[in-house]
Amino acid sequence: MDYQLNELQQMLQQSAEKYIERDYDFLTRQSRAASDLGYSQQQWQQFAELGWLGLPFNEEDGGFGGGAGEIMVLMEAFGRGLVLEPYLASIVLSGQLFARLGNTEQKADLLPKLIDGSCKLALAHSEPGSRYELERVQSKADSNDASYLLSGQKSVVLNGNDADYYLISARTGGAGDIDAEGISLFLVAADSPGLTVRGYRTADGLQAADLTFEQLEVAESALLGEPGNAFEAIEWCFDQGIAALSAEALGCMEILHQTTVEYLQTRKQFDTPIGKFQVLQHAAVDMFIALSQSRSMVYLAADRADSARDQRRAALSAAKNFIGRAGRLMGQSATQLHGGVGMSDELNVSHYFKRLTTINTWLGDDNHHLAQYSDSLL
Amino acid sequence: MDYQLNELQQMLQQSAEKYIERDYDFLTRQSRAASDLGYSQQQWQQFAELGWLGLPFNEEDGGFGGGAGEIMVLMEAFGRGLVLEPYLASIVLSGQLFARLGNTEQKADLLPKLIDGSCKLALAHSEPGSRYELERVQSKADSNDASYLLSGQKSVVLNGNDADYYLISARTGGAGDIDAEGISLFLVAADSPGLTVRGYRTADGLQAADLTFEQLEVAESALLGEPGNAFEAIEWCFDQGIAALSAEALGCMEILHQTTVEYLQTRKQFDTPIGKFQVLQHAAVDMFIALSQSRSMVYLAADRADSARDQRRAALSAAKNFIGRAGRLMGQSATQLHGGVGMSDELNVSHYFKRLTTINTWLGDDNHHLAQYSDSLL
Amino acid sequence: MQLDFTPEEEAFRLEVREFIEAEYPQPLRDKMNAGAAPNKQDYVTWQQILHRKGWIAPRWPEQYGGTGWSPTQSYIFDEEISAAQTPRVMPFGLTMLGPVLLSFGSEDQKQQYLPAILDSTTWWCQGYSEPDAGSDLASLKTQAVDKGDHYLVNGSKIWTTYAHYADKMFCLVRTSSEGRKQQGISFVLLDMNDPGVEVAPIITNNGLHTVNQVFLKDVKVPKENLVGEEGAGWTIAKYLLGHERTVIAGVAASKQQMKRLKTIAEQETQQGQPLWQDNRFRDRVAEVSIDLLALEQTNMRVLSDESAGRGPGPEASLLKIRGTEIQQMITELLAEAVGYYGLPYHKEVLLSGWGETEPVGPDYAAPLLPHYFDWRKSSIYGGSNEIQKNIIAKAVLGL
Amino acid sequence: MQLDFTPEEEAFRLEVREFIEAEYPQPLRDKMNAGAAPNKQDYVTWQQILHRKGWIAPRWPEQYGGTGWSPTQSYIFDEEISAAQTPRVMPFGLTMLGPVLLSFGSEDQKQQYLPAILDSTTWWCQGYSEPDAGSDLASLKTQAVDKGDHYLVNGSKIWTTYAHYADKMFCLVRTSSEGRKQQGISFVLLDMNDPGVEVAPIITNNGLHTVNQVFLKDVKVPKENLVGEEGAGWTIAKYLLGHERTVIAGVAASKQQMKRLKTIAEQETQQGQPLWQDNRFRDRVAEVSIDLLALEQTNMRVLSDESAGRGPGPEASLLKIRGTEIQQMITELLAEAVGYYGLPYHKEVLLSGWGETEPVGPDYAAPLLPHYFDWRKSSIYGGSNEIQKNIIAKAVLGL
Repeated sequence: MDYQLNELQQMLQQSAEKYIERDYDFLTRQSRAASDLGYSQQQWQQFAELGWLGLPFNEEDGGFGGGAGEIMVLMEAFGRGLVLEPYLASIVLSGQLFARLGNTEQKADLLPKLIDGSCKLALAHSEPGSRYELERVQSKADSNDASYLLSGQKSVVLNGNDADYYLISARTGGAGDIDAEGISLFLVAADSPGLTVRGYRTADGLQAADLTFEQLEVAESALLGEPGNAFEAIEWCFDQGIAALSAEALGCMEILHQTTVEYLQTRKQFDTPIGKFQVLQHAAVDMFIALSQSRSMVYLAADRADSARDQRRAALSAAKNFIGRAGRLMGQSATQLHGGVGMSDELNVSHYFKRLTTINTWLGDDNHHLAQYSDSLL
Repeated sequence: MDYQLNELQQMLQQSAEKYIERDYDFLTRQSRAASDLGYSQQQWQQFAELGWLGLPFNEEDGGFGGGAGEIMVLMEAFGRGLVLEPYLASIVLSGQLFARLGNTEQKADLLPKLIDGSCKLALAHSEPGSRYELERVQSKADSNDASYLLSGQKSVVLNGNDADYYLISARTGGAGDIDAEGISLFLVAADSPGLTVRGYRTADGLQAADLTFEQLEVAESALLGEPGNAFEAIEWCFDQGIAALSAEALGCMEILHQTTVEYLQTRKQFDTPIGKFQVLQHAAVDMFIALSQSRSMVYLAADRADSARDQRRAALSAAKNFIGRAGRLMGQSATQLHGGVGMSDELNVSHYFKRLTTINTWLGDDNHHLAQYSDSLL
Repeated sequence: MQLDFTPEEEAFRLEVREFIEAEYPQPLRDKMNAGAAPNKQDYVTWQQILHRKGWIAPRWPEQYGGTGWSPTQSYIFDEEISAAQTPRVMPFGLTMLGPVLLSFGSEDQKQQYLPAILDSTTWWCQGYSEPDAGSDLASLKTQAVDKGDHYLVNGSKIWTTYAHYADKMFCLVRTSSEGRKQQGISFVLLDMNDPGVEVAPIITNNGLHTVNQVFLKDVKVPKENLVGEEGAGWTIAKYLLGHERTVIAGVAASKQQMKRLKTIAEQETQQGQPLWQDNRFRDRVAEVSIDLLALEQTNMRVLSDESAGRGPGPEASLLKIRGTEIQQMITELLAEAVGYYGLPYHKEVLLSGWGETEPVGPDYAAPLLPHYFDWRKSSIYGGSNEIQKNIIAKAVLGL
Repeated sequence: MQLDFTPEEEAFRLEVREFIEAEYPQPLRDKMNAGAAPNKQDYVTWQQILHRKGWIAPRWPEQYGGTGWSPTQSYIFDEEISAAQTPRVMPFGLTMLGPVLLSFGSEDQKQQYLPAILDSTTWWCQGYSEPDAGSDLASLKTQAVDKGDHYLVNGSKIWTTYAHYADKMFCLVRTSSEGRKQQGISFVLLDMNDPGVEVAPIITNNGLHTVNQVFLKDVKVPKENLVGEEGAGWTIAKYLLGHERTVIAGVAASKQQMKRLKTIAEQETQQGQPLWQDNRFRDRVAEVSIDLLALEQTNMRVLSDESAGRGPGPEASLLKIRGTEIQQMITELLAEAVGYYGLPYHKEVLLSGWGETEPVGPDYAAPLLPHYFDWRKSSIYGGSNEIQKNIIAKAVLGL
C-alpha cells in the first residue's frame, strides 16, 4: 500500500506547478478567457513542448506512456491555475478514446498532429434528452456503399467551438435508443459539409458547442474501431475524464481553501480578524476536511481508472459524487466567508466557485453518480 | 386566516399545562414508568375527571365534541410532561376509529366505559412485513356462520400490553395482500381464547405488544362498520394520530430547547458560560428555528386533519416528515450540547431525545412520509 | 384557529389577480417569464402601473398613499405579484426610505420626497455598506464634516444596488467619532448628480452589473437633508432592519420558483421519462417543498400574531435565514434539472431573453446557473445569516 | 502510488483471519453477533487469547511485548478484528497507559505494570474528566496534596468507563494551583481498592451501566505512583491525545456495520420487496458508504505517509470527526431499517442476546435503537467534535 507519488509524477508536479505560477496568474488567465479564442494557442504550444500533449499516449504512437496518475498530477495543477486550454476535451477524453479505438493508420495520421499541438479534438457524444446516460444515442449512421451518412444532434460538446475534428458517436445498430450495442464512433472534420457548429461560452469561461448534422457523409475510413462496438471505450474514456476532472477540482479547492483562510486571517470586522469568530473557524475547518478527503478520492480515482469495469465504474462514481459534493461545499463556503467580495467577478474566488460548479455537471453530477453507485450496491 | 387558539383551546391549554406542572414532574414520571403497569391508573382517572378522555367524541356519545385542534393542545402539554398514559393509543387512535365505524349499539356499549376511564383500547393494525404501508394486511377473517375466525399477527401494538379490547384489522376480501378494499375491523376482548399477547417496554419507557391469533372466533357483532370497508377510516385515524403525535413532539422540543439554552447559560468551561461560544450559540439558534417552524407545522396538521383525503394526507405527511427531522435535530443537538450529561439516564434530556426518536418511527418515519409527500406531487 | 384565508380574503386575491392579468404588459411579461433581468424602464413601468391603481405602497399610512390593507391582504398581494412574476417593486424608496421619512422625517422632507417615491420619478439607492464595514455596519467610516449649513461628505459605499440607475441616495455617515461607534452615525440624503459622486460598476459572478461602488469626494450635503437628529442614524438603521420582516422570507417568490421547477422537470427527460417521474430527483424537491411549507406557515403565523395585535415575535427573525436558504436550494435544483444545458452562458439572454433567436437547448435553461450563482448573495446581504443567528442568540435566547 | 495492499500484506491478512477463525470462541462469537454488550470476562477472555498469540500490543516496542508490525499491518489487523466482531481490546491499559509508561515511566513502573497489562490481569481505568471539567480538561480540580512519601487525593472523576471492573486507575490530579492551570497537573496511578475510592454507577441512555462517577476521599497515593515529573501531567495527556490517531477513525468497525446494514436491509421488507431494493433507502446508505470510502482512503493515505517516514500530517486530526459522524449515521440507518421493531426495549437482550427465547420481531432488531442512542457519545468523548474543530482551526489553519 503506497500513496506516495512516484518520481515521474513528482517531476511532472513540479514542472506543472512552476508553469502555473509563472505563466498563469489570475489576471493573465482572465485576459486569455476574454480573447476571441477563449484561451491561448501559444500556451497550447507550450503544453506540446513540455510533452503534456503526448503524456497519455503509447511510446510507439509518439507519446510518453503516462496513465491516470500522471494526468492527475497535471490536472490538479491546471485546477489551481483555472487553465483554459482544452486539455480535458482534446487529450484526456478525445485523444485517449481515439488512441484506444483507432487503427494503426488512423493513429499514424492524426496522433502526431495532436501531440505537436497543431490539431485539436472534441468528443461529441451526449445529446438533447440523453442527460448523463451514456447508452442513450439517437444519432444515426446509415451505411451507404463505402461511406456512412450521419444524422443527429450533439449537446454541449466541450471545446466544440474550435476543434479540428470531432469524435461523433452514432448508432449503426442496436435495439432501440438505449442499447449499449450498436454504437459506433466516427472521426469527422469540423469543416465537413452538413455539419453545423453552434459555439458559445460556458459559465466557467470555457467554451462548448452544439452540433447538428443531417445526412453528413463520411468515408468508411472515418469509423474508429469495429462498427457498433464503441460503447465500452466511450464509457472507459468518460471514466478517464472523471478521474481528470476530479483532480482539476482538487486544484481548485486547494486555492479556494487557501484564499479563504488567508481572508479570514486578514479581514477585520468588529475590530478583530474575522477568523477569530468560532463559527467561521469551523466553516473553514469543514472546508479543510472536505479538501483532505477530496485528495484521497482523487488518488483513488486515478488508481482505479484502469481497473476491471465494475470496480472501476463504482469507484469513479464514488469519486465524482464525493468531489461534486465537496466542490459545492467549498464553493459555497468560500463565497459566504468572503461576503460581498466573494460575489465579485473581479476576484478569483467566484471563478473557482463557478468552475467547481460546472465540473460537477460535466460527465454526470453528484446525484447521477450517487444513483450509479447506489445501483452498483445491488 | 387566524392562527390563534380559540377560547376552548386556551382553557384546555391552561388546565393541561397546570396539570403537567403540578402532577407530572420528571422524577414522578420516572417512578410511574418503573411501576409494573408502566403508568398510573390514578392519573388516567384524573384524565377522565378532567374530561380529556371524552374530548374527541360527539356530545350524543357522551363526549365533548372536540377536534384535532383540542387534541393538539392536550398532546403538546403531554409532550412537555413526557406523559405515559395511553391517550394516543386508547383515545386518539382507537377511540376515534371505534366511534367512526361503530354503530349506535356498539358505541352505547363501550364509549361510556372508555370515557369514564374504566376501559382501554389499542389499535392492532401493522404486521410483520407491512412496515408503514397501511394497505398491506395479511391477517384474515373468515366468515363462519354468525361469527368470524381471525388468524394473523400484529406488530408493536402501541399500549397493547394492557388494553381491554383490541381493534384488529383483518382481511375479509380484496385482491391480494395490498388491496385497500376488503379490510375489516373487529373489536376483540383481550382475554379472548386464541389470542396471545406478548407485551414489552419500548425504548421511550412506554409499552407495546405483539399479538398472535389463530382461528380466533368473534361474533358477527364484533365487526365495526361494513365488512371490507374499514380502510378509509383506518387511514383517517392514522392521520389523527400523526397530528396528535406531532403536537406531542412539539411539547418535547419546547422542553429540550429551554433546558439546553439554560444549560448553555449556566454551564461553564474555559472560565466562561459555554453559551458564549459562537458555535454553540448557532447550534441553539438552529434548535430555535426548528422549534418555531415545528409549531407552525403542528398547527397545520391539526387544521388539515379533517380536510378532504388528498389534501389531508399530503399535509399530514409533510408535517410528520418535518417534525421527524426537527425532532432528530433537537434530540441530537440537545444531547451534544449537554455533553456527557446529555447521555445520562438520570436527566430528562435523554428521555426527551428518546421520545422524539420513537415518535419519528410511530405511524411512519420522516423518510416514509417524504416519499408519500413526494409521490403526492406527481 | 382557521388557517385558510377567509372568503373576503380570497375575493381580494381574485381582485389582485384580475388586475395583474389586465394590466401587466405582455412584452414585459414575456421578458420576465424568460428569466431575463428587468432594466430600469421595466421597473418603472410596472411601478407606475401599480401607482396608478393606488397599490404601490401597501404598508404606508393611507393618508400618505397607502392602501389600508391588513397584513394578510398585503401578504396576498405579494403572493399574487410573485406568482405573476412581475418585476419586484424596488424597496429602496418604497419600503426603506418611505417608512423612515414617515417616522423620522420632517414635514418638509415628507412633502419633498414622498410623492416622487410613489410615482417612481425618483430612484433611490441605499448607502450603507462600506469596503471595510460589511457585517460590522457600525464601523462605517464615511465622514460628514459639519460646515455650518452643510456637511462635507467623504468616503465610499459599496455593493450599492442600482446606484447607476439612482437619482438620489440615502446614506449612513459618521458625523462624530466620539463615544460608542454607533452613536456618531447620521442618516442623510444626497443627490447622485452632486459633484463628487462617482459610481463604479461591480460585475458579479453572473456576469451582470447590478451593484456598484460609490465614491463620495467632498460632496456637499445641505443640513436640511439630515433625517432625524444628528447621531440618530443607527436608531434609524435598526428601525429599518426590524421593518417588514415578514416580507423577507420571500415565500411567495419561492413558491413561484417551485412551480417553475416542477414545470421544467416535467419537460426534461431522464432515462426516457420526464425527470419529474424520478423519485430521486423529486424527493429532493419534496423536501424543499416541505421546508417551504413550514416557512410559509411560520410566516403566516407571525402575520396572524400581528393582526391579533401581537407585534412580530422573535419568530420573525428566522424568516430571513430560512427564506434565503430555501431560495438558494431552489436555484440549485433548477440548475440541476437542466443538466448540461445549464452550462452555456449567454449574457444577452440574461438581459433580454432569447427573443427571435433559436435557443441553445431548452429556452428556460440559460438563466438558471447564473441565477444560482447570483443568489448566493442572499445569505450575505441584509445582514449575513451568521449575523442573523448572532442576533437571535443574543436577543432571543439570551446567550 | 499503489493503493492496493501488497501480496505480503494480503498474506498477513489471511494469517490474522485464520487465527481468529480458529481461536475466537463460539459462544462469545454468538453473543457478539447478536449485538449484545460484552462483560468483563468476555473482554478478558479475548484479550488473553490475543496475548497468548503475542498480538495483544501491536504498537508496543518488540522488547516489551509488541509485534514489530508496520502501521499497515496494524491496520490490517484492526480490520480483521473488526470484521470478526470480536470484543474490542480495552484501550486503557494497552493503548493508553502502556505507551505512557514506556515513554514517561520509571524502570520500576514498567516492570511492575506492563506484564499485567499484557496478560490482562490488571484492568485499568482512566481518570480524566471531572464534573466541572469536561471539554476544558485543564480546569480539573481533584487535589493531590504532598504528604511527604505520598499524596492525599481528594476529588471526583466522571464518565469513567468500566471503573466498576477496574483494579487500578491512571489519573490526572492537581498538585499545584500556581501558574497556568495546565502546569499544576500530575499523572498518578491509584488502586481502586484503596480506602476512600468509591464507584457510583451512571446509567446511560441505552439503559446500561458502562460509565461511572468515581469519588476520591483522602486516598493515599504513594509517591512512587507518580508517572514522570510532578507537574508533567498535561504533557503526558497531550502525548496520549496525539497517539494512535489513525485508529480513532473506526473505519474497520464502520465497514463491518455497513455490511450488517446491507444484510438487514436485504431481510427487511417494504412494499413486498426487500428494503435494499428501495432506491430511496439505498441511496442514503450509498452516500454514507461513499463518505466512509473517502474516510478510509484518507486514513490509509495518512498511514502511507507514516510508513514513508512522514509523521501523521494535519489530516490525522479530521479522522476522529468524520469517523464518529459516520459511525453515528450508520447507527441511525440501522435503526431506521427495522422500522417498528426498533421500538421494543429488552434490556436482557442487550446484555446477553436472545439465547433460547423467541425474539420479538427479527432477532437482529433489539440492539439497534439503543446502539443509536449510545453512539451519540462518540462525538462527545475523547475531546468533543467541537473541540477537535477548534484544534484544527488553531493548529492547522492558524486562525
